[in-house]
Amino acid sequence: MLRISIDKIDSLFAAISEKQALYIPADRADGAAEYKKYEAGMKLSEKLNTVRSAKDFFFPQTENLVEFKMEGKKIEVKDIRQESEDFVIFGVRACDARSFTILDKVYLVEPVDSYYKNRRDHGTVVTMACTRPSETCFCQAFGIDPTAPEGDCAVWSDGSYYYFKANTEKGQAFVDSVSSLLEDGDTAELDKTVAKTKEIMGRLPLAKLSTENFGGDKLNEYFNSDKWGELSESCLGCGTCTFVCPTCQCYDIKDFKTSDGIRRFRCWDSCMYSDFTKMAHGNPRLTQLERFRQRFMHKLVYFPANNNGEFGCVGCGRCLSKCPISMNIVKVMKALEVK
Amino acid sequence: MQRIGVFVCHCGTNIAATVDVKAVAEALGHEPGVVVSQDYQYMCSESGQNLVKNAIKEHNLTGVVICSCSPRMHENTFRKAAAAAGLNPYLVEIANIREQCSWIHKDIATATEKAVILGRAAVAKVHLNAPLIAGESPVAKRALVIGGGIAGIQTALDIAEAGFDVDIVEKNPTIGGKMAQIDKTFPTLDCAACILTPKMVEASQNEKIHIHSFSEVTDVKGFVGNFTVTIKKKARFVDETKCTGCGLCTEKCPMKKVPNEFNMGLDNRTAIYIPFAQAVPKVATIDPNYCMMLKNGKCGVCSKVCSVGAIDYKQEDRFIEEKYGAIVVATGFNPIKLDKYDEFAYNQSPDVVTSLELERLMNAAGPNGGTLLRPSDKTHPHKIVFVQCVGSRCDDSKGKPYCSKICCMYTAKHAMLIREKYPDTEVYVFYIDVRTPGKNFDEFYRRAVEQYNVHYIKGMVGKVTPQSNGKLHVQASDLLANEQLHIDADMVVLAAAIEPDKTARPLATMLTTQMDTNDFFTEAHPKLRPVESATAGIFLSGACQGPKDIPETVAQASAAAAKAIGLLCKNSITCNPCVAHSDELMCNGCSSCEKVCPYGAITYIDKEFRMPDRTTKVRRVASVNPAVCQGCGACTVACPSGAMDLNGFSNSQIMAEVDAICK
Amino acid sequence: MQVNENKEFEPLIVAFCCNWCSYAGADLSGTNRLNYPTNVKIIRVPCSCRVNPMFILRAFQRGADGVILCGCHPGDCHYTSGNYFTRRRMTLLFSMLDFLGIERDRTRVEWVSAAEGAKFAATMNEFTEAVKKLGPNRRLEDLRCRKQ
Amino acid sequence: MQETMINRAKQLLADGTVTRVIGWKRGEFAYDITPAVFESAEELESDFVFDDFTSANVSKYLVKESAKEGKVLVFLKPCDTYSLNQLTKEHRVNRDNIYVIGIPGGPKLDIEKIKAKGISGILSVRNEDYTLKIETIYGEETMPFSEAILDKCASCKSKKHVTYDELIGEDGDVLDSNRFDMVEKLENMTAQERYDFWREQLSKCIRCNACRNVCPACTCEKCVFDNPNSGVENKAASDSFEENMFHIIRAFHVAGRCTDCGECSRVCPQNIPLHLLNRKFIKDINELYGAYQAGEDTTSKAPLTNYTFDDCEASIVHERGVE
Repeated sequence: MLRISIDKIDSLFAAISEKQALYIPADRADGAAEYKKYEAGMKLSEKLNTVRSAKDFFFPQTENLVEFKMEGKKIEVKDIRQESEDFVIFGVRACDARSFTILDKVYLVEPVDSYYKNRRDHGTVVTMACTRPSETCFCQAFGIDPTAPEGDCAVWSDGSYYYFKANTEKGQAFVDSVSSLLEDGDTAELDKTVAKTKEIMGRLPLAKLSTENFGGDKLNEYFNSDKWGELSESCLGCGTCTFVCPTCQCYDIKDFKTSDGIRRFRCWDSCMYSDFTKMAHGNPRLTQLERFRQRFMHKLVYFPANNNGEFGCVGCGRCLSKCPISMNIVKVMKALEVK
Repeated sequence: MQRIGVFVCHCGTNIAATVDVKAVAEALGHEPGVVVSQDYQYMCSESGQNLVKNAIKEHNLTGVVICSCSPRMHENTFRKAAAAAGLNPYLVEIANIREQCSWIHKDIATATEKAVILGRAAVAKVHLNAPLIAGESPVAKRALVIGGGIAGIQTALDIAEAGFDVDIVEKNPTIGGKMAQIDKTFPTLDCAACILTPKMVEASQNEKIHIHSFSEVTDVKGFVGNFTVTIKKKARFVDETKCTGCGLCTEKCPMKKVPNEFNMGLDNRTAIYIPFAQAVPKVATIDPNYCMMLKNGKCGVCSKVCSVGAIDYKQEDRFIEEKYGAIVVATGFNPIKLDKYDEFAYNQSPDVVTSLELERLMNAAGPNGGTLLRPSDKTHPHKIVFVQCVGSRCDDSKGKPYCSKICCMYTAKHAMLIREKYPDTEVYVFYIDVRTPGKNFDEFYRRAVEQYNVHYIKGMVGKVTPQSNGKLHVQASDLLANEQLHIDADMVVLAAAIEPDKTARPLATMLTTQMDTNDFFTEAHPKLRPVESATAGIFLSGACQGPKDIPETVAQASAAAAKAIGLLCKNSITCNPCVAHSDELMCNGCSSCEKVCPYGAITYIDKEFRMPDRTTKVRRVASVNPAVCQGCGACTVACPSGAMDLNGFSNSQIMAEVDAICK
Repeated sequence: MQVNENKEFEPLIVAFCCNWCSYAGADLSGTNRLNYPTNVKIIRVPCSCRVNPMFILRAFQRGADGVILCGCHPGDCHYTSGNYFTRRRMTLLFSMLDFLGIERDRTRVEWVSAAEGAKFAATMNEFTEAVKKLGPNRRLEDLRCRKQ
Repeated sequence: MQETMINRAKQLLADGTVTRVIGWKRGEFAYDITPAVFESAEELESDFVFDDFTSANVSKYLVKESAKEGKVLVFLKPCDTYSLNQLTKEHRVNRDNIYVIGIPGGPKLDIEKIKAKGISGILSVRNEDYTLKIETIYGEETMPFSEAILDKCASCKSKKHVTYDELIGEDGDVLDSNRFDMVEKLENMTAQERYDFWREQLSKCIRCNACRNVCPACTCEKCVFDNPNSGVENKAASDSFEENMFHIIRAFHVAGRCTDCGECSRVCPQNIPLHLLNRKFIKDINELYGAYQAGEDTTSKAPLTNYTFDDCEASIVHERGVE
């Protein structure tokens, strides 16, 4: 398998970033990791994951759509879309990698979201297998193998080497572009690491979490469950879970009056917000209970109902660690579950 | 869709000389919503106004922007013109391109550019203007005067004279106030009682005037034209309607050792008493702190001797409620307590007295029947030292920072009277400055010095020490001669600073009027509105607003009356429609707005709301009384949720102006 | 912000003036033909206490380089106490802007009475100069509003 | 302590004094505790928890809960009682409908600080004589208790309960805290340094509104940031200005009302030290207008709805400190 010694990774990053923009998870001053544009000297984070998910690369928090100019009754519309430049995201975990598949199901079906597609076409996802999963991890519940991540190209580490395997044509092109830096090597050490990780996966506190009692056909079982009141009673109605979530894909479209016109942009929205999907007649979901229910029903019931049983969650665990009141999808699943 | 008309005024050459008015009209014509944009020589002239009126009718305008002089000049002119053409007057905005543009700039290009921007801001604002209708609120035809001293009496007489009912609330058993205690008045030296008591009688006999003596205001609700006031009539244990004021009870009362407050505690009265012979109403009052009958049920002499059966030991405080259109505050003043002034030995020697005590000592109705005697040994004093500014013009916390204003003159009066009556008595006056601005005041003071040989010494008394021989050793400095003086005086008279009555502060809270740090009521404007408080419908009379002598007090009392009459003459008041209003759906009921409102215009009501989940919830929300609100907007910023907004200057209007200017 | 042909930086100054004192003071400086730069654009408010911090931030967002707030002298407020609240609010707001590293000289409160036409003009001259020295507002600008 | 609290809550439920109890509910792990309303002895028995991680300030829930029928029991730490007082003062809660049991305050632990040490796969956390024994999937780890204390507890202002109906444990005192140290440090930087500091911090903001929604001073029926008519409504931090605007306005709206409970910084998913903005206002207010602590009582006039004739002028900002 093609590999590079860990201490040479800088040269690999340098080589990539020479040709296109490279983003890697790096540690911030406060200790948390976030994706940053690679610059010489930047170190790859050893954190399990970034606070914000990798969805930002394809579905950024805000994105300009179009601009208008008005003079009297004349309205001039300006298309401000620009073709993205090629870029590489390195070090995406298996959970986030799967989230792209979920976002694709929303944005790449007809009518195709050209803004999203543009970014998706130009981005190469290089994933990184996990070796130190955390107690908040439950990707297994959604059939994700963190030791064999998806993405254009997968990377493994055994502590001494990074191993590369292309999963797609784009991934192959990526490997080819840096092949001069890679060498072939055996995977005995790596196999041990993977086996060990798999063993740890089995011992995680949430290893037994199962989705078998959820899915598109469970609307009636869960929609009117009396658990929702208790689960949502302390929900603050903030958007933390939504905004750190790699699969949440809702947005709002707003107009901003600039100095010489109007800029229409879209930005992330959260179904936890009281003005979410507010229409002329008012708001369809009037209470926090309804809004809270929406988010979890969407991930566990509505999304699979429309997508051949695929759930709208990848088990990354971000909401478990970031929710201000520690309410999350795992607690919801455990409370609701009707066997 | 808005249809806005823009009218650019040349103001002759005042504007047109530095601003290309045609270019301004042309540029503003392209602004969104503008359907007509014209310029004219003199927009405020009749033909100019007609131009606006015709355009309103012809184009069915929904808003008008006049680019002209300051709105302080002609805003009303154009509002009236708009109203005449059928457009709500509050849909007119003025862009000030004269005072704030053409007159201060010289370069035509930049001045024109700025004029366009100012016009654009006005257009942006007028887009958001809402038609406003001035409300009206009825006026109760009755006035309340709080305080029955000379200020209150004069105000009440004037208001009654104009034909309105007026109530006087006086906390003491009689009206008359401080002036009733004064012997002679400066600068004429006529007898205070001789000029005051006829007014007291006049007040009591005027059928429009209703005197609530021995009463206090306990609650004030409402607003200008429509106050509801609760008055506590304190129990005096004597039926006012029956008592004839014959005074037999006061003669027979066995409890004769009650300090007489009217004589500043210099002699005693009985437990049942009439403060002084000319009291109004002349009705006895029982002092429950001393009456044996009230204290332990043993006595009852007054009840036995009263031939009309006026004594009622079971009387209780009564509360009455009345509606008023206007309220005049006339709570007056008191001399400060001198406890903190040990250096003057006020608490050590009875021969150290305040000026007001001296008034009583010299008064024919006073404790000594008008003969000036030392309180200690009732001997005739031969040397008297007056100390000025005791507690006035003080920069420490002991006294007051202000000048009490009346002391210089009354001391000159005292000195003169003493020298006149007792030529063998030497009088020294220690002063910082002698302040005598007033008609015939300085002449009066000079008479004291030149004609009566009063020793005026610039300097402060350092210490007064009572001697074993009964003399008071006065140690002082003469600043002009630069020497220390030692005087063995028989009496020392302290010109104590005056301060507002203690009842004023809680009253101000009830009335939501402002006070300064010294607890004097603050007038609406120090120069132009000296007798109105900032709270509409509340007027200020006399020393409650600041130290005053009698002529000034009377002048202000009549002025306050005139203002009150002006209000009472109206059947209703037109309210300024540019007032605050609260969006109840957003209001948190947190009281922030209420706390910054200088007028007490905001109250809270519990209101029922339908909640999103179809339940109902009762919530506390702010409610602005448009008749009281003056439209300052303090509340709009205090409100965290933005529920409070101001008509005519709304958040969105001001932000639209900001946007237009910064475009 | 405007840049004129000589490329000299011309700051945009928004001045909030209370109706009773400062706006009248500004009128007086006009009546007396006392010059101050065209950079200053006045917005009339009933009282300085009507000025919400949001208005000031809005001005900076939309491209103002300096914001000045003028009101009656303390003690002279037409509404008796409005400017006292203004004083506290603006002191705290300006201190916060300073804390965030926004240049101090971009904001100011000045008490100008209706009689102080000369002071109004002098203040505006001085303030405009001070802001000019700072250059364009970059630390508190909204890039979306920057003029192309 | 937890036992005593549960027992007392059960008593008060049983004797009808209260109908509900607000406290904290056990989570999946050692630390993920959720504020909750308990309605029965059974619920209390099985789920009620009070330990080193029960740091959430539950006073804000009283806005909703005290408006309901029946009295509600709430357990408040000293810092939380300040929040309740402030809510009472602003008429946001019905104090008559609340039964407050004052309980001892922190220091509470910050799981983020433990995780920042690289400790992951956490199964349990025990405090043994101020050393944390942390059991993980990867074996046992230890770290000093003091290094895992929540920032808000490390700069605690008071151990005194300013309102309560009864106390469990001893009441403490107002502390001479070091809470303004960091504000002062920033004040002593140059404007450029301060600007850089705040840009770095605020650029992390994802406008999730957690700070606002957790804040016990932010109980507006409709927040200006959610109101399209307010002129400042926005959803996305799409420009540095919006982040600035949001945080400045929010801090200004709670100025003189913020009880410095520190929840804003605790819940921020991006670890932005938002409390420094509030503390800056508190420090300024103390220095310029006299010591004032929101929530200390329910009657005093808040600094921004009050004034004195000789308040300092706004120019004081220009005159002091480092440029």
